[in-house]
Amino acid sequence: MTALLSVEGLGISFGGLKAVNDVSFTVQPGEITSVIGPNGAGKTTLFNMISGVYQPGQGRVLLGGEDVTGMAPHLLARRGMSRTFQNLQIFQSMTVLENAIAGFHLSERGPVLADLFALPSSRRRAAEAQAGARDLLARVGLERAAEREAGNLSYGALKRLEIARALALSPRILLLDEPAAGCNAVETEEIDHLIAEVARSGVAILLVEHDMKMVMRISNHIVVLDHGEKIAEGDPAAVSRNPAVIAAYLGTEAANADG
Amino acid sequence: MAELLQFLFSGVTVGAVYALVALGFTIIYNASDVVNFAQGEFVMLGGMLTFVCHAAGLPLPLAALIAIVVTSAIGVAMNKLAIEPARGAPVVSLIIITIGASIFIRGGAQLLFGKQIHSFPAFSGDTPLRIGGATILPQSLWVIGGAVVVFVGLWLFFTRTLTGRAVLATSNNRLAAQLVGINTGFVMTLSFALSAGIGALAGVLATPITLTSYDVGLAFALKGFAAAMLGGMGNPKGALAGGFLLGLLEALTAGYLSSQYKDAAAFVVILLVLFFMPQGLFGRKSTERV
Amino acid sequence: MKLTPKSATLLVLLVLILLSPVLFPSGYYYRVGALIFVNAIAVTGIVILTGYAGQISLGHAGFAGIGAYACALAPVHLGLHPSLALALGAIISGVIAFLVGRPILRLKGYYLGVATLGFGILVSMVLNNERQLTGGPDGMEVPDLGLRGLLKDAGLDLTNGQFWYWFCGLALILGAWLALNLYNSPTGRALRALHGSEVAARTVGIDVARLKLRAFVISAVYASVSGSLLALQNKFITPDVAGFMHSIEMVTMAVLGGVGSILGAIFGAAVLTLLPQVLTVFAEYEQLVLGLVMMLVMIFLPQGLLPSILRKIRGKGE
Amino acid sequence: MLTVEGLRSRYGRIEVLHGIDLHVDSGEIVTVVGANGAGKTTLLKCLSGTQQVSGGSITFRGEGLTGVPAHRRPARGLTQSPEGRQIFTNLTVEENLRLGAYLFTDDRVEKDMEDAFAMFPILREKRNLAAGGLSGGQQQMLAMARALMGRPSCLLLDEPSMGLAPIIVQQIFDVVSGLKALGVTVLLVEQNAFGALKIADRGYVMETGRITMSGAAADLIADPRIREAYLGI
Amino acid sequence: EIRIGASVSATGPAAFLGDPEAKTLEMLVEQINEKGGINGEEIALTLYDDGGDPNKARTFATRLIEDDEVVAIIGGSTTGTSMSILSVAEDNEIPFISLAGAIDIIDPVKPFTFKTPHTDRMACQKIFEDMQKQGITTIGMISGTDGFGASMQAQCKSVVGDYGITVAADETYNPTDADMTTQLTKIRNTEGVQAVLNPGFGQGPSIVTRNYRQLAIDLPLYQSHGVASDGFIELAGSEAAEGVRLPGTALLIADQLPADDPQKPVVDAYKTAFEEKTGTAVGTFGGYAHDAFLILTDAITRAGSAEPQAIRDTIEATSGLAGTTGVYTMSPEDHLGLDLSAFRMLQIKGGEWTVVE
Ligand SMILES: Nc1ncnc2c1ncn2[C@@H]1O[C@H](COP(=O)(O)OP(=O)(O)OP(=O)(O)O)[C@@H](O)[C@H]1O
Ligand SMILES: Nc1ncnc2c1ncn2[C@@H]1O[C@H](COP(=O)(O)OP(=O)(O)OP(=O)(O)O)[C@@H](O)[C@H]1O
Ligand SMILES: [Mg+2]
Ligand SMILES: [Mg+2]
Repeated sequence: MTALLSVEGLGISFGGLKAVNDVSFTVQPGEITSVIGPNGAGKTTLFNMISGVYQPGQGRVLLGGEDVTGMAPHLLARRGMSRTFQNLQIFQSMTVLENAIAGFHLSERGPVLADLFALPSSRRRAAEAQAGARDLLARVGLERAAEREAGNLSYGALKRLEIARALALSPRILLLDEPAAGCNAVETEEIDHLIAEVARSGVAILLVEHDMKMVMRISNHIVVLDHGEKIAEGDPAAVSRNPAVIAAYLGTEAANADG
Repeated sequence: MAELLQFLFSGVTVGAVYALVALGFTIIYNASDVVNFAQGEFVMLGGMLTFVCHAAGLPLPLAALIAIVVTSAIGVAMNKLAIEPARGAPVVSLIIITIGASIFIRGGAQLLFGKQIHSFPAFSGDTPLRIGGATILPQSLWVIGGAVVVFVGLWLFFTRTLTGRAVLATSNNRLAAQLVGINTGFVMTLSFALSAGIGALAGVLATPITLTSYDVGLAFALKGFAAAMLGGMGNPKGALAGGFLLGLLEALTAGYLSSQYKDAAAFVVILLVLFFMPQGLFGRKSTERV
Repeated sequence: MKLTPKSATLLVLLVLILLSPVLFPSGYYYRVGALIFVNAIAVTGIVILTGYAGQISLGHAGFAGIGAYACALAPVHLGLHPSLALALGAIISGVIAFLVGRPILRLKGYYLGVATLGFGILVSMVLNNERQLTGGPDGMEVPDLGLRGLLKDAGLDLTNGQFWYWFCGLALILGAWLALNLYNSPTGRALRALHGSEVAARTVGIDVARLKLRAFVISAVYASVSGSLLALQNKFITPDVAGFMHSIEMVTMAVLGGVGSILGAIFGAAVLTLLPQVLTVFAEYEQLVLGLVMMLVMIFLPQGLLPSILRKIRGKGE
Repeated sequence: MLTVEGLRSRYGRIEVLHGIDLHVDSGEIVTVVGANGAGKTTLLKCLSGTQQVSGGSITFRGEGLTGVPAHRRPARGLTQSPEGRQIFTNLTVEENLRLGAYLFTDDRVEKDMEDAFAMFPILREKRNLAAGGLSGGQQQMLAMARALMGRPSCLLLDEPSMGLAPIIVQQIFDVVSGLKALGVTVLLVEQNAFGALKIADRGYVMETGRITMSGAAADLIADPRIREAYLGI
Repeated sequence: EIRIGASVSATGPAAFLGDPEAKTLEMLVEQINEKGGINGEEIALTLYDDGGDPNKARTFATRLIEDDEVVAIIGGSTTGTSMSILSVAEDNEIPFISLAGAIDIIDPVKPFTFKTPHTDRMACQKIFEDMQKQGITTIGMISGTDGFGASMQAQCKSVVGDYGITVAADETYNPTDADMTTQLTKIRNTEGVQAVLNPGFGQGPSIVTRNYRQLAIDLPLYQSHGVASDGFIELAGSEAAEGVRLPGTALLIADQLPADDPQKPVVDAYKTAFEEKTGTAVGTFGGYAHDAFLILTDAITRAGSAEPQAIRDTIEATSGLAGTTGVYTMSPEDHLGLDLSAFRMLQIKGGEWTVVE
């Protein structure tokens, strides 16, 4: 099986601090790969490099065999990459529905002139996107909030809205940065199911999450970072037994509780 | 050589005026992210009130002091009556309020003081100082000195005092500022008082050179704004550097290229600088992460 | 049938434009109406740029200047018909906006403000200084559009004021229709999205730089057409049209009326065009009152006149 | 110490708190659990004064808080670590902490800062860097530390464990328990309901703007309804 | 009642012109109505402030004609506003007397448009005549970029050749500039410059004059009629202004006019009344409005009718009418009616205006 995403020796520094250093791994389609590690380990930074928000200092990112290192996010989106954010990035003054429709940008966009003159083609594209967006909102349980201004939603609802928006791209690979933060155990499980379902449809998923129960439950593969470096990699069982991981990240108690 | 020197003198004189105006912008901006377009009117009020008091027979220093105090009070009033009631409004709305305030103040000044151009005597006489074949007026030195003193004061305020930091905190995150016990209302009042005072001081120092009338505010505001942006809005270092740079650019362009297009040259340089440094020379990049 | 916001807006606009003349006591009101429409066209462009895409411009009068002087210069120097000159002005403005916009739209907030300000000042400086071509600060004459004559031949005899009222009214409806179409279209949504969060907009595939540029170009064309209509109507033009005050006026109209909505912005244009006419009674106090009105509106109706008023009405209704 | 009676609050015309009654006694740790959008954050915002109250009353140490502006409440000992961290992103870590102690000018500020650094060593490493550059979890630690710098007698915590690594989550809960020993009262809103209830004395369950259940933390953990709805066990 | 309209720039960048103009018109209307009006009818003046904006001026012109139904319009403080009013007035066949300097306003002659100020070109000619007498052949110019300065700059450059004078240095400044030493240094360092001419109004010329002394340039300095008022001497400081020459009108030297000067009575009357009413010194610009009003009322009186067409015809027949600016004699070919003799070359000595010659 060829990797959909492969990260090779990726690294970046901020004013002398090596936030990510020589990290390599691969992500397979239809699998859930989790990146875990202590706070400040470089997980979000890694995401930012892969998704083109930051220019990597070293290394390469290959998407479906193509070198996409440092490529602009919107070009990556066209190649099937989509993501959510740890620090929510919501289109605050748009409605929840519009936020979701915005996720369909790539499929709904067309010539500006068609949009200006409201040609049938433009209206058709918009209508399709809207139908798709409503389906997605239903999937994340936000259909009742569709017409509300997104800025007025509670934190947990916004998290789910971001997921819906990211799914709207029909990505080949989906990067989720702490999707369950701010959700309670039950809500987290719902998100679990959603992610697993998406993965089953063949999408590759790269997940950052601190909820170890969730990570252990759904990951096919786990990459562990600490101080910007990869310290371990493997399946959930192996990683959770790894003493280095326990020391750096899990803590003995958590490891025991979940073990 | 003497020619170049003369151009430079001209540049720093004008530059110091710009710098003073630009410095006036920093405090309110740092407290609220609002560029106060009425800043130029504070400069006008400083000069105009000094003239009025002086013409009424008060000694110049007293007249200047009154002008600064009254202008600060007007600044505070502006905050209390126009900015504070609009708390929570989007920044563009606040900007329009400051533009409205500037039109209002200008209209009031026109009614009260008339449309004549005025001036008052220079502080240390009009005998130019000769240096290397070029001349500079003693009043220019007052303006330059004023700009430097205000700069040092502001710099210490923002880096060394807790109040200064509270000002920065207020603009960075008003909600959080309240949560740590900062009286953000007071911070705003203080900022307007200081900004208006600095503006008035600029007017007091510059008027013997630039002359004043009810409608000089807009020009000051525009140039000061451009200078502040060139240096990086909010940073006193930027305001000082931006002001002097703009003044020098204008003088040198007028001297060696074309006096007709000296403002154009200044703006072309601003555009170039911003192209390479989108935050201005000393502006700090905001560090929001995603 | 349920009215969409778009058709409701157009309907209100159409009714207002058609019915207002019934109340006009004299020909002068046609002139004021036409001015409102001309300003409203420019302001509609600002809504697209600022209201939709969240980008500030303090130099859009520069484009109005280009449009205006195209109508003054092209007929004389290129022998173009004034209506073609209007189109040429729009094209030139669009192209210049494209060239200028590329480097400066990377800037944000006030930095974009100062860059656009610089652009506007450059344009007005050229118009002021290139006396041989533009007549300098004294301005220059603009040839007649000639359409009124044609209509007269066709049996429709309108006064100058009436002609421009209907002509600019028509142009405004067209402009508003386009802008309203844009709002809920894929492009419009993308513009509003990048207003909300540029990073997120990028990651959903929006080419932020390109979209901002499009909004800038479109709004420049609006400003240019507005300038052209003003020049053709006045038959005389000075560099004031490209001045800083005119740029500020456009933004103020938009924000005062409600930068988020086309109807609101048009309303703002109407209010700020009418206000000086009403205030002539207070001659001496005009500035004072104008400043006061601006402040009061923004303090009590921070979302702009129309949106805030509508919100209040709806609030009471429930 | 803190008593809330019939508290109502609205955003525009939509009411989201429909009469909340709760109380926190001195030295207690009380937790509020509830689903997304239940109104937990709104409740805390009302307590800290950053959200308008439309009905009911809040009494803190025997005095009504109605009309007391947000910035006066820390001086009375009521401090909040808000949702979304709300740190000063443009200021350095150290400046953030100093502003946490804005009301104090004595020597204890330095000592408190040392304590904060001891608690979260990463903050010491980053003390001169802009707080906006911190990772999400580091920012969360900063928010917590900043709240502690305000020497609260009653601390309002809105999801303090969000985005933190398991080790640190444990540590945060330890810190909160430790506060109890220092006599600090804590009102804790948590999605990690299990962790919160384990250290809490009492708990409230909130559903769409109403308190639907309350009781001793141990009882709540044992309650099957809670287990199913919030603990996922 | 006879309705007269006016649109002047009482505020804005041209307030210098418009403010005294507005005050003058209001004063004169009051005076004339106290005396029972013209032909037994009172005059009703509708005065608008166009703020120097040609677009507003056009709107006000439309309003005056269509809504206020005036029989004549005075105004247009600047060339731009005058040109805007002009086309409305011509379209509606309403007499219009402009207060602006540019020659384009009346050249070519338009049936309903007149103006009172001498043209910029005449001011230039007057100045160059004086320079010629001094034997000056090379000059430097420093002009304001406002409408007034730019227009005069252009006119001066177009006629300078007629006097065998060359402009060796041609600099400009913006109306709001604070320091002109750079431009002046360049002019001073230009080979052969024997005198400096500064067309402009507002604070610019005062600053130029001050900077001139600061740099100790000892060439003759010529200002324009744009600063012909006592305020200039005060602002520039009498020390710095010493020796400055400019073309001015009889108004500035009212007390020095010989008793037999035809302008003396009208100048004295206006000066006294204006200074008493407003408490500020008279200046050339208020005088323009005075003369426009004079020409208009004179024409209405002679016509015995307030019909626009009749007013136009009688204005065109104005002859030997002494105003503050000069003695007007209009004709179908000349809608200004002044010649160079209306200007007097003045020089500042000891803080006072004196007549050269
Ligand atoms: N823009 C930046 N400027 C300065 N430092 C940065 C920047 N971005 C990341 N860092 C630093 O890089 C390190 C890694 O941060 P990152 O956000 O990737 O951590 P993380 O693994 O996502 O942590 P968390 O689990 O807390 O979200 C941190 O120490 C952080 O301070
Ligand atoms: N600014 C706002 N304007 C309008 N409605 C709001 C606003 N903030 C929150 N709400 C609404 O109020 C309700 C309560 O929200 P709140 O943030 O208090 O919930 P929460 O319990 O903290 O949820 P979470 O666990 O997701 O943080 C929600 O329905 C939310 O949509
Ligand atoms: Mg992270
Ligand atoms: Mg919450």
